[in-house]
Amino acid sequence: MLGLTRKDTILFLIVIAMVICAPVLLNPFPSNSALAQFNAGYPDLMQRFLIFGIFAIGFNILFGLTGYLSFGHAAFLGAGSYAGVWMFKLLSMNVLPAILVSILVAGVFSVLIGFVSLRRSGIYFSILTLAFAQMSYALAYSVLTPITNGETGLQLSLNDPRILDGVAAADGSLPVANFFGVEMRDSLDVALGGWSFTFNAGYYLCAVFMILAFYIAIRIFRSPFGMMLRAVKSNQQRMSYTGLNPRPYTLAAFVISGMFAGLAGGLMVAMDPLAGAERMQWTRSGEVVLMTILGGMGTLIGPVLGAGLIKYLENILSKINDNVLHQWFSFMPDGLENVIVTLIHPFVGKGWHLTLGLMFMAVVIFLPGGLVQGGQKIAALLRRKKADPNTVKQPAE
Amino acid sequence: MSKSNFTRRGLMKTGAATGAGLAMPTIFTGAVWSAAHSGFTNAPQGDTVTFGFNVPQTGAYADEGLDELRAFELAVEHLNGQGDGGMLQTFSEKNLDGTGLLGKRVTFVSGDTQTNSDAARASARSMIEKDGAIMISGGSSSGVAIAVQGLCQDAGVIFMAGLTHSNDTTGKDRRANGFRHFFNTEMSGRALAPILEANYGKDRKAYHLTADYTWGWSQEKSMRTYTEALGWETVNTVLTPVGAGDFSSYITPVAQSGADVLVLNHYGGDMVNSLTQAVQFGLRSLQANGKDFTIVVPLYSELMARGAGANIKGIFGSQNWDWKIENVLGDRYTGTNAFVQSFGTKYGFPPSQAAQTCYAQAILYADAVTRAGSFNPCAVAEALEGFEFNGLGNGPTLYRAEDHQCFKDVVVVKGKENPENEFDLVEIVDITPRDTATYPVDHPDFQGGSLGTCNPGA
Amino acid sequence: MESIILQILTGLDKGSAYALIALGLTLIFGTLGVVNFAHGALFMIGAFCAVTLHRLLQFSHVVIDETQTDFLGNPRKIEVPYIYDWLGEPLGRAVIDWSVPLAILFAVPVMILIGVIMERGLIKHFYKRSHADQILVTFGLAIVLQEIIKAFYGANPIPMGAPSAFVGSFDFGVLVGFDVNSVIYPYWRLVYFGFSMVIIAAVFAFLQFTTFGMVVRAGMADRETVGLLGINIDKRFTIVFGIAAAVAGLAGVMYTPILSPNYNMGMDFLVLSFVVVVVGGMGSLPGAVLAGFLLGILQSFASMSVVVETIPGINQVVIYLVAMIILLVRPRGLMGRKGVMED
Amino acid sequence: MGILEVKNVGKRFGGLKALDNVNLNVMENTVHAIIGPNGAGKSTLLNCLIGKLIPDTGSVMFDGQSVLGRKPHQINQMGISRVFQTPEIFGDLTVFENVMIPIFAKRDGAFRMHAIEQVTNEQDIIEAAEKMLIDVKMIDKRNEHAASLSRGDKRRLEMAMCLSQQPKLLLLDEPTAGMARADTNNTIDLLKEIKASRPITMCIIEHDMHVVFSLAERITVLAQGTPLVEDTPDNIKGHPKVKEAYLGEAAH
Repeated sequence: MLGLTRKDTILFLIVIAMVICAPVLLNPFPSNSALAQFNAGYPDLMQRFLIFGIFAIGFNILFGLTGYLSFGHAAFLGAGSYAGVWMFKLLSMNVLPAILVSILVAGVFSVLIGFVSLRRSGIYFSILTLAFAQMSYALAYSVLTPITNGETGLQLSLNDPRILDGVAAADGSLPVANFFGVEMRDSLDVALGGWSFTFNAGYYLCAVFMILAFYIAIRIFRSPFGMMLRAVKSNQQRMSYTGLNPRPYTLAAFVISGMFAGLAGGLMVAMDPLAGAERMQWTRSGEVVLMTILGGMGTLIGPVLGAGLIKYLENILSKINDNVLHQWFSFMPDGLENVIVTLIHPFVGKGWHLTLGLMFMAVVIFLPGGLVQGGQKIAALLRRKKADPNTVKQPAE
Repeated sequence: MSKSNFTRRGLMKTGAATGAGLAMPTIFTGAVWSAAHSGFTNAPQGDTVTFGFNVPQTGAYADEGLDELRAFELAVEHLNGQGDGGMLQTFSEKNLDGTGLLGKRVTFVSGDTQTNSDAARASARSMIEKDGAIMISGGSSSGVAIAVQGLCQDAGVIFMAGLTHSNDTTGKDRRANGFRHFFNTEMSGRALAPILEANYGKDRKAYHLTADYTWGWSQEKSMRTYTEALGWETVNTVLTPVGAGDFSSYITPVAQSGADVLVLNHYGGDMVNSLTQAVQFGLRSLQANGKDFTIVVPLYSELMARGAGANIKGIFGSQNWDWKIENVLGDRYTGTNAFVQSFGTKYGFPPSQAAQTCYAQAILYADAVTRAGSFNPCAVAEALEGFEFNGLGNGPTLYRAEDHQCFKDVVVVKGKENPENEFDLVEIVDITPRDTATYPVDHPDFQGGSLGTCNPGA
Repeated sequence: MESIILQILTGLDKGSAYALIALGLTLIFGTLGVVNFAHGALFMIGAFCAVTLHRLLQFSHVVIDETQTDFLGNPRKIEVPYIYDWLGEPLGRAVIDWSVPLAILFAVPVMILIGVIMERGLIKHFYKRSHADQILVTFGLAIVLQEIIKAFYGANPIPMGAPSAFVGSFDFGVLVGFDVNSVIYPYWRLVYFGFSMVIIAAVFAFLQFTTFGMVVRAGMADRETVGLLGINIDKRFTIVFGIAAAVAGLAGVMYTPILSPNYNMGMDFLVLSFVVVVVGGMGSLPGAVLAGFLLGILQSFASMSVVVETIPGINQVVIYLVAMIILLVRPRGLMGRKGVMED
Repeated sequence: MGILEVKNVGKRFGGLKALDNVNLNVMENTVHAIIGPNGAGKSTLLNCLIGKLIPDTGSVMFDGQSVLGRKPHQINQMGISRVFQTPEIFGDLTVFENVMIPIFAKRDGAFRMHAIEQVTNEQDIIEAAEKMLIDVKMIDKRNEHAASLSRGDKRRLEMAMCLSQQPKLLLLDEPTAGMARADTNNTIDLLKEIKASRPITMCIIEHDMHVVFSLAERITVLAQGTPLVEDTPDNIKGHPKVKEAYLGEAAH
């Protein structure tokens, strides 16, 4: 189907199904139960899953395939975001032009940075991209404030021109991002028993783009171009002596991944029209590296899983405070309750970074292939239990 | 502290909800945050109402954030009738009787802003979308405050800003759903000028080091305006990168610049480092223009003073509030001691001004709800606009209707020469009365935006 | 003129911190082939060694003074450090006053121990893994270390004073005939500069004149051959890591009076020191030191108001800009060798 | 006219004359070997042929065009394929992909943005790669990762990758350096097989006389940066100058 192999088609269909059903799948606990804390099925987080999924999918096209580790991709996310907000301010609250311009601006920006940075490889390349991103961040935060609104971040205001939509809403409130009239924050709430599910318009817009991005990624992975990118990673010397010029291949991969980042940035502002300078900081770039590796670099689904896991921890873990802990363990005798709460306390709430750090270490140490490898190991374990112990291990795809 | 009642209640509620819900799925559409049947976002269902406390728990302002969170917890306890009631006893309005809000018990959720607009908005959105928070409060930087305020406006909930000192929060970026109790750079400048004049005279040459972002610029501007009005000359203003760490290359030129006052428009870690280093460079022991060289830090914070240690001694600055103010200046500032008592009893140390602002904001919100008789943000906003109150530790205070800024006395402090303990680092020099601190609504530094109209969501 | 001298002085000081961290990073990278993103955290832990010692020395018992009251109106508790009881108050005070230099003695064993534990427990298993894996695992470790420190010491900066003997500034200007106060520089910063020169010299001397150092240098030049010689490289790697950790830690200890330590200071320094290492050339010790001082001085010059007014924002980006130019002109940094870290 | 013409090439490194007035002609469909003792300038000459070094004097013409100053991929696109001392292959890729890549390079040039086409739809490439793998008897290993191959198979694969481009000239850089006798013989057999199966021009740079004499049709002997003689293997064998060069080396 769609020019994909059977295996890829199945993966693609699974991803589509998961994305469509996410509002239900991510809310497994009744909204009044104590475990509702772990529900992730609210629009903001679900949108973030997809947006950062797109960011990581794009990053993986560069890092996973060519092995070039960029610490500067946050700059493209930020550039896309700023471009998006400016489109909202100047042109129209329709998200489509904003997203397209975001992709375009990030693309142009990545051509410039990529052209310079790709003159070097290895850690020299990483440092060059880091330098570019940090410069963008520092300037966006201070000198470029007229364009970026500095620390506060660029946001909409009532006196924006917005030449297509005309003036702000009559009641003096800010206009809302929409897709040909469908507001991004529109949603359908379904309460079913103790459960409640929110189907949000913005989420499904992200879903369309994410599915598209995933499809493009599969096509690239399976294309001759994708094969060339893997060749870049494997042996650049052989590649040159085979008559292939590695530079345009890496630049193309860099720009494609930059445009994915721009798309993610554009979607971020389409969901929530504010673009802050922190989006360009190197720690943001570090985050997407972590997502990619955590999920499994060079795999199709890995980056999406990694992005989901990190965003989940960030949003869910950081909200678990001592009160919540006490609530959970209140069935225990007070002494034991306090001991357990004290034990868990350092890892949640304000300590969620600690959990994150420990998890990276654990994954890198025990699962160099990331979550995907973990999944394969479990699958292999299950298969071995069922079948002949001498089954030949399939090479990992 | 036994929490066992929570789960039992939770179970009962779940049971009830499941029983009712199984009969028929209910479907309604609208904006994410809406509950279409009640006319405004997150109208409280059942017998609880949820506040969202969005404070920095990681990053540079984590300690302030945690102090804010402590104050919020205390406020929630007091609203629910636990503890000693704190400032509820001294508050000029007597609507809050410890039975929760409009018959609903107050609960809260907390999130981490990471002092980062993106993360702060994500955290606030999750509190609104997932936890059904009816209001958002907290924060320890203006960028975050403005970002979250914008979000709350769009979402249709009330935002009660925490520590935010930039003019823009109630100036260019003011919003109908947002309210600020804390003071701002304009008020700092107005408050400090007379006291600087009294202590240092009219003939001074000032050198400004300014953090290179919106707050820094606006702080520098107001300090320049009001010191130049005194007759001070501004020798130079230099922008420093945020988080520079080592400010020595900005400090070294000061000694030979001909200036005799250094104004550090820095906050947080930048303030701690620039001040420490300025003292290290011996600036304070210099003589310039026949006068003792002095340093001024327009915005003070106790937690930062603790970071700067002995270097802060004798240095002037402004504060929104100080825990000693009622003891020093009498019962115009009633409420202070009651708050310090209950905070100190619970946590073992006195509260910071960030804590006081957040406590006051939570109480003010709750009071506005009771006076309005509704959780509808527009009703609450109306109740807060033009609200004149007293007894929350700052003396008589007005929530100005036109820009949602509180006007009250500003405390001018200086670093204490001989602190008795680590919480006693500043001494109150004087207060600048509310009338002096108040600026007109049409002040040019606050233009370029408008409140818009209140948004109830839905 | 005076301002240029001053900026050179501040630049040297900034440069010594970069150089010390970069030196350790290069040592680890050059010998062990490991990219250590937790190196900034080691600097931070060093700084907190000083804080810890300061707190230990101030470990107190409580005397209740009925004549005074605390902020809640209870009798005031006065804390008397045990050290006053042992050494008498004047000497006890002096010891606390000198806690930062004393922390050197405390930090060296602690940092070496931490370094050895890190290498044996974690880094060792990553010699054969990709650089990306090394970066990730050490980055994770940095976060963990940082969060542990935060859990104990909070997020706000903690003030640490230099010994009172070093408070104040030295007036260079007078020496060379400038006006009084035109070129003043704090004593402690001079101490810091001198201290880092001593450490740098010690590291180089150690590598140059000891057999151990020779093997390490040989290992940096050609790891495989040294492995083939049958020398027990593993043990030496551990020691090298310990030394690098100690150097970073000492840089941190002595830096505390200049920069009040907070849990995040390591990350701020990490990125810059990586830029320094790369500009110097991966694997080149003299390159790291040279680049450290060079970038420190450049950063100082870029902060001069004349410069900032001419090119706004240059003070924020100068290091990155220079790093880019150097990398594009000299592909392997100032003194880098071919083939290192290019795959 | 030879396909590869080296004229008056000289190269100095500081005071050292690495190459001095080298003239060389590789004729089409012959196996031409360049031999010489260590330090004779073999590697320098090779580097001049592949564009890595630019000679101080002289010209290197391939198929009527100068190769000087061209990048490796451009030189390959002119029709020169290269086999390395230690096999250079794409270790992370499968054997089949390893063979497909050079065929793509031959068909599509140094760069083509074929990101939307799928590899599985490239029938002509797949067929060519399969045929190539059958030719070198590696078709049963097509799905293995190249890095996991034995050393001999790696050499075979590298050769297949080069041949799949149907190069006008196959350049071999000490293909048996550091090999055990048995491996060397295998390599010789492989090269003989290749030579027998198709018309091909090869230029072998080699230290090992045994390899050279079993393969080459013409031999150039290089000593101290300059060609001593150029002749058929039989004539070279007994040539006094060659003996001198090699014995001289042995005497050192």
